[in-house]
Amino acid sequence: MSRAEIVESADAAVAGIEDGSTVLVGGFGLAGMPFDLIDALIRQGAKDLTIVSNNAGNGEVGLAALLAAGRVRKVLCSFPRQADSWVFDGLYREGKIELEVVPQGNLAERMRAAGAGIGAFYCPTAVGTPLAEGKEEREIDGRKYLLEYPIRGDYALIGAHVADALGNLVYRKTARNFGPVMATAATTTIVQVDQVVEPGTLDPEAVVTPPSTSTGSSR
Amino acid sequence: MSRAEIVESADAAVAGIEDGSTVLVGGFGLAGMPFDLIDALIRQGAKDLTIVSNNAGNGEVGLAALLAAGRVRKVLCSFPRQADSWVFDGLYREGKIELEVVPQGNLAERMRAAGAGIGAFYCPTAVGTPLAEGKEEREIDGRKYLLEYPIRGDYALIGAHVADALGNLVYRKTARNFGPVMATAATTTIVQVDQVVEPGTLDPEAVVTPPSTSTGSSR
Amino acid sequence: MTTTPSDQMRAEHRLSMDELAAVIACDIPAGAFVNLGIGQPTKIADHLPADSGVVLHTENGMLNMGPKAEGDAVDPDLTNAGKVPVTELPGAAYFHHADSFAMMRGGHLDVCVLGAYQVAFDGDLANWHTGEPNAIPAVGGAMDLAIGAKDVYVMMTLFTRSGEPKLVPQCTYPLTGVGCVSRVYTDCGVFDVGPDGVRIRETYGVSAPELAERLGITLS
Amino acid sequence: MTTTPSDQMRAEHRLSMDELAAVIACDIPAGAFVNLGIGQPTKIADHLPADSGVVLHTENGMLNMGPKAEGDAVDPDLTNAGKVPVTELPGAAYFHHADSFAMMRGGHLDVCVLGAYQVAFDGDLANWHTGEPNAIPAVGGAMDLAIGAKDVYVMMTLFTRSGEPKLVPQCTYPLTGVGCVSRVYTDCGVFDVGPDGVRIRETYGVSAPELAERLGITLS
Repeated sequence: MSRAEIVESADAAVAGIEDGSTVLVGGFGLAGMPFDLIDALIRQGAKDLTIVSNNAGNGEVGLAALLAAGRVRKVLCSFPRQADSWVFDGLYREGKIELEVVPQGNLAERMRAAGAGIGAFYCPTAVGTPLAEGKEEREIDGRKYLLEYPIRGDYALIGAHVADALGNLVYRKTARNFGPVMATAATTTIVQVDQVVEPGTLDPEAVVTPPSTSTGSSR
Repeated sequence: MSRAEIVESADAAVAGIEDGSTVLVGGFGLAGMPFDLIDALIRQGAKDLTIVSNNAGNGEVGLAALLAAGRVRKVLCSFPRQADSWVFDGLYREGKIELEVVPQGNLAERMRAAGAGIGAFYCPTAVGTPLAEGKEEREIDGRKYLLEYPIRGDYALIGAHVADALGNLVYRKTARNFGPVMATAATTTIVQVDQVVEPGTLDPEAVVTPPSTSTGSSR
Repeated sequence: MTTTPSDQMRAEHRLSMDELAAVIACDIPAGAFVNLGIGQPTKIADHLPADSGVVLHTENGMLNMGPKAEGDAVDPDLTNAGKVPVTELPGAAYFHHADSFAMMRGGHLDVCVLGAYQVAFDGDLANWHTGEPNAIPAVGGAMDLAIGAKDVYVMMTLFTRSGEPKLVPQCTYPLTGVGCVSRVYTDCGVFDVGPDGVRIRETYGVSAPELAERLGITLS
Repeated sequence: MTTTPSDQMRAEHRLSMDELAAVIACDIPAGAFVNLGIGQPTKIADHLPADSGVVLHTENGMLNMGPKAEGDAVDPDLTNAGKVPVTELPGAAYFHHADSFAMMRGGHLDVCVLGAYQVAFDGDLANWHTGEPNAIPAVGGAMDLAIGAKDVYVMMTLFTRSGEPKLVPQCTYPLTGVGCVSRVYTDCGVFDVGPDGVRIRETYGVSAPELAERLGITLS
């Protein structure tokens, strides 16, 4: 048996998430957002969470509902403020939630660094802007860069299209977004998929997330 | 029209390579090695080249033939010494070629950094070894890392399986190896493929090298 | 498409944002790899000639993005950076977020067009934060795009609703990127900006001297 | 497979490299992701139980690598790190070199097994360079593997042909990695190494005290 584990319910998949965990949550807007897993996490009750995701919730569902339930201490994201981000906006204005705004590409690259064993990297994004505050700046070949550190997750909750029983994953269109990167950056990756197939069904050339980097799978 | 250009001969594809260029050459052993392009480069005559490749030539063909023709000033590679690397071995022992040995993962990651706009990165590989000489060491979260800089190419010569007319590429099995990384790290990428198809033929989910990162294509 | 480039070049009126989109579309080189920012720049896609061969990149992981999806073509798994459902063109490719932004930062996009609050004469860009104390900051991919594409164009109205210029000697809003913009397209005219300062390329509905005076530009 | 693990555990003779491969195969946890280095470690694959679920990684871009290819199954596009033609198992995946080594460095492999010239009691590894002045250096993926896998095992003969121990207080050959090895499998015995020093786990054809004396190990 391989380390990927197929569980039949989202509740079983998220059962082990501890209070105080850092949870990477996939999705860009609604595309690729693992709604079943987030709903299960709300039922599960883990609190004092740090959430890393591109957005900070839309409307009253998904991440917004997790935030509304008071389970989140801090959000790292690139774009919290949206037309329908009133839950986050309210909590933030009341000082009930911490926010670290990270440029979208740095969010992805810092998670990639965590998954790739890179200790830190020099990135040209945000040089000379308020988001450079507190970061080490260095000039390399005449261009300025900021030193960026990895973002690791205890857990990643991501959506994918099809998994095989070994944990190979493929995605669908732009729902791929942060999923493959988060799967490498978390100690345990929990995946919500549309379908689980037998090993040998997926085209080995088209696998996007191979199993060594994801350790859980859920329907 | 997109920037990818389909040319009918390998000679036409490599015609523009100037003396003194840095050329990234794909392949791991024979798999993925763009033999037609290398043969064309030998006919073309460019000299004083810096070659970046995993190996430094096998037998009398391909890179070994380019080396034997006296066109290469320096090789960056991870594994020059092989049972059949006598051409390189001879030139090296006569002091006729420079060698920079780079751990295989650093070779890949340094080219990835070039293609991804990363200025430099801290990597744990080779800490405390002779290959750490002259490199900046830094401790991050209790672990030691070396600062590694990007490797950029003027040209990449790679092999792929199928290209579409826009320059999307797919590879075949472990012949993929360095190709996708080199395609991002070179100013101009020249690809030897088995087949060119119409746009829309390749599965958009299975494209490995999208066209923005490669600017030339050759049968 | 309601106007042609030659009409616009002669425009004796301030351009509408649609007309401006058409102007920008004509300046994008055939075959270029282009990212169009959220908001007004999205309109540029509607004005690209059918045979332009321009390849659109969307930061959420796609090349060869097609037009907005309508009706049955709407797929929640296929959106642009503004979360609007879009379509795919033949030759499309999907990739993950780290690869998508690597493509940007690595200089693999020829042009990106962004909206802005302010652009400075030297090319500094401010488009992510109004600087108001109780505003919630949200940067998205703006900083990555600003430093990534080979050419960064800005598309904006030249003046705020209250009549303040948005092309300024120095940005007063928090910066998105330093010296990153090369050209500014506005309803009143087009400007080159950068290390050598600002230069008026063309004007719409206003003379160059008049515009220069209003913006504090020295005509060379 | 000529011997079974229980035979080997009782072995009163030095193990052959094939027998040693079988010992190591038994110690690899079911379902582990494993990289087997070029040379002797490759043999371990032949001794993994059919139901072990061990997934083999090859540095040149593949997971779920199958056995060596024979006859018509030989495909020049499908080789292992030693450039030997191999096969793919159901559930295989291919990826490029940067992803393959990211997988290593990122701690996504459970075990790798490498050959060695020398291993130090504290886990230092020397396996890439003899240090001879006219030797041509060639490191391949050894340094990446040494620091990447969660557990790095070494498989080697305990003594050189001239009788010098290869498990030593300090390496005299150029290092591949610092403190990276956790266990050393040899024809004469198995050792734990690391920050707490060396410990003999079992011996083959020699008593522990005898081995300890020959290697300069203090028995605890």
